[in-house]
Amino acid sequence: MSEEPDFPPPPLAEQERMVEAMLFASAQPVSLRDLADRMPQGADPAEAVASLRRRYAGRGVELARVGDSFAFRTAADLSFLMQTETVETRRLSRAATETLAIIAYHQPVTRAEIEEIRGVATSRGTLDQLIEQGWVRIGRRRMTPGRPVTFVVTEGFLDHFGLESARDLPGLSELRAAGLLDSRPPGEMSVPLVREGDEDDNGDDTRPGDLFGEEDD
Amino acid sequence: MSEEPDFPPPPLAEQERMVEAMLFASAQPVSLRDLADRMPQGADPAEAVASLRRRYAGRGVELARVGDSFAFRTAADLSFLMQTETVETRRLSRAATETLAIIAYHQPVTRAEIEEIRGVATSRGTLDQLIEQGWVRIGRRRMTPGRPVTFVVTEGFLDHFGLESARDLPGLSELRAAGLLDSRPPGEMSVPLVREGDEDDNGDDTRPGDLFGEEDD
Amino acid sequence: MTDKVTPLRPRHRTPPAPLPLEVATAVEERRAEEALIVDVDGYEGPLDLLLTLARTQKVDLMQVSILQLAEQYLGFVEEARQLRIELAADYLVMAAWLAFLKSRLLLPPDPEEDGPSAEDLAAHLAFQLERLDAMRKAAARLMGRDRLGQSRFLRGMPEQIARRRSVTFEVGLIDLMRAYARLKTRDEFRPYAFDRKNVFTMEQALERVRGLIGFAGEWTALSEFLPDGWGSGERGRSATAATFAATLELAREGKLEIRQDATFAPITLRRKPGAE
Repeated sequence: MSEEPDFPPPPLAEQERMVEAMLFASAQPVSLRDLADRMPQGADPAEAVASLRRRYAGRGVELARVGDSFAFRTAADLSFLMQTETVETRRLSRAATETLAIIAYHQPVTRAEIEEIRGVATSRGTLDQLIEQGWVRIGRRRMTPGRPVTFVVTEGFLDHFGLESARDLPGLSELRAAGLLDSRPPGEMSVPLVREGDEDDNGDDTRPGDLFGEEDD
Repeated sequence: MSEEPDFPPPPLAEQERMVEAMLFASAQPVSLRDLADRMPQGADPAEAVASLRRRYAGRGVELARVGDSFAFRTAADLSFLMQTETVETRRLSRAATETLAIIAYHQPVTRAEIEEIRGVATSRGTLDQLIEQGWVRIGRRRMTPGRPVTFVVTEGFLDHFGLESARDLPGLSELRAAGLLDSRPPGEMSVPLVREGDEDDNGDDTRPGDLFGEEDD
Repeated sequence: MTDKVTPLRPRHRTPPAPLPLEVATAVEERRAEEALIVDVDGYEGPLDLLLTLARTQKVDLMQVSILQLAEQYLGFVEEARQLRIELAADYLVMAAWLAFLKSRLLLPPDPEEDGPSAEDLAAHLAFQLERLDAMRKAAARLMGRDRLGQSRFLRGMPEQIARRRSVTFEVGLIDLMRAYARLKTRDEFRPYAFDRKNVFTMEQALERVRGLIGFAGEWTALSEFLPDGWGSGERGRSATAATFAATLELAREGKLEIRQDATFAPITLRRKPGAE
């Protein structure tokens, strides 16, 4: 003998809203049983799901059955909008991050100037990578001997970093004041920056991995 | 001279399906421009979005406007069903929530203005935390002496707090009417503010361009 | 302190936890210095304390008596002093400012005085308190909204939307600014490296000048005493400094005399007449 629920179950339209929200937010397909567990007593997820499926029939998104569970899926005929090419996300190497920062702060800047600030030679690959990424482009040539090429940041750079202009980047004392600049860079505490007798050492920048921008940790 | 499209754009109902599929597929808000980029020539995503919003009004999933972008989000009244999806967010300190509110209501706002309103120096990590959280970004520099950096809130902020735009901040018009958002000239009128150890924070050498070479000669 | 107002009492803050032994001494020293400044427990600075005091007046913030508020604040600070609580500097600066404001509010206005009147200053303080209070309330309202991830949820199974690029790099503005800051401050942390090759020491200079001074019966320019190859650039600076220091030492010993006719004129020296 089952006990009568204290409250009547919500109307079907409301149950449908509940199922819709749960299926939308879930990271996996959800079974009728899981739906029932989360819904108020007396609710009928099977009927709510059936009604929701009819509602989404022919829409841009469809309610698909996956084994015993249900999930929203893009309508098959619209898959061209998704182009499921795999997008790989990688951390930008330290060498590239530093080079990009220097270009942003000092643009237009020549390669020699970048190297002077970083204290190490910049490998071709680092600049190429930034150009390929669409964050850096070649600017005007500098009117100095050798007429070296300069580098500047692009609209795409501003877009990615949420800046309105590169001139809005905070300066050193502002970084320090805002607490964005640790008094000691993290992770460098244990690394002796200069060992005896090699004044030209530039901390751990000189590790080969950095030069080629491959230090992805 | 714009070229005539080879094909007429798909009917509005079909455009609505496309927009529905794309917005459903993305966890992040999608701008009208990004929608248009992926739709056939001549399509009008704005109209399709408007029609879609009406369709989803009152459903378990709603189409929210976030700045210039749109995203599907579950209806807030159904949150009781979502225990499994709840994201444990890092608790913000009182200083951080206050700073966030000041930036949202007074934006674009400089650090000095934030400090004037709070009556204390902004501690390390407060702005940094808000930027890392994706709620605050750097805006244009203020065209006043020292050209200080300003802070503004982001689309991520609007999305998180369920706001269509910064104009929809609760109580904004009342606060403005009460004169509480006026920027009164600080300075001689203000109560004193003690800053910790940044007397050397002088605006002039904070311009990015000035940093170059400054330490090398 | 007025009777109708509930007095707020200053309290000691719990002392900071002891530091582990392995923490660098520099950090320990700095912490120890900071620990001497005891903050007032629970208040985010003087303006916050003032706001709390103002609330005890149980009137709308617009009607708060700034004179009474100044008295409350000064009473609080006085009590802290009696309890031997050392207040942070900004609390004391505020106390001084409020004492000044109080005296100006009580005295008849000085027609000679420029700048904002005492009433203007009081009104501005009231405005600041009201504005801080409004921002507090706005923050609370903001945090109470239907927040993403708490009341509203995004798609649990987002479908990857392809970009043209197949690799996207994960790097934020913070990373960029930190990288730049790291580069620009690297030199601040570099231990001082002593350059022996280009340094002429004072010992070397002393030896050299001692040897040569016997021949300097007439006034001779300091530069004549520099060793060959040390006349210019970094080495020139080092040799000049060392040689000058050496001549000072020898002058002190009574071996030579130094003369400079005018500011920036060449420094000349000669053997002290009578010295061997």
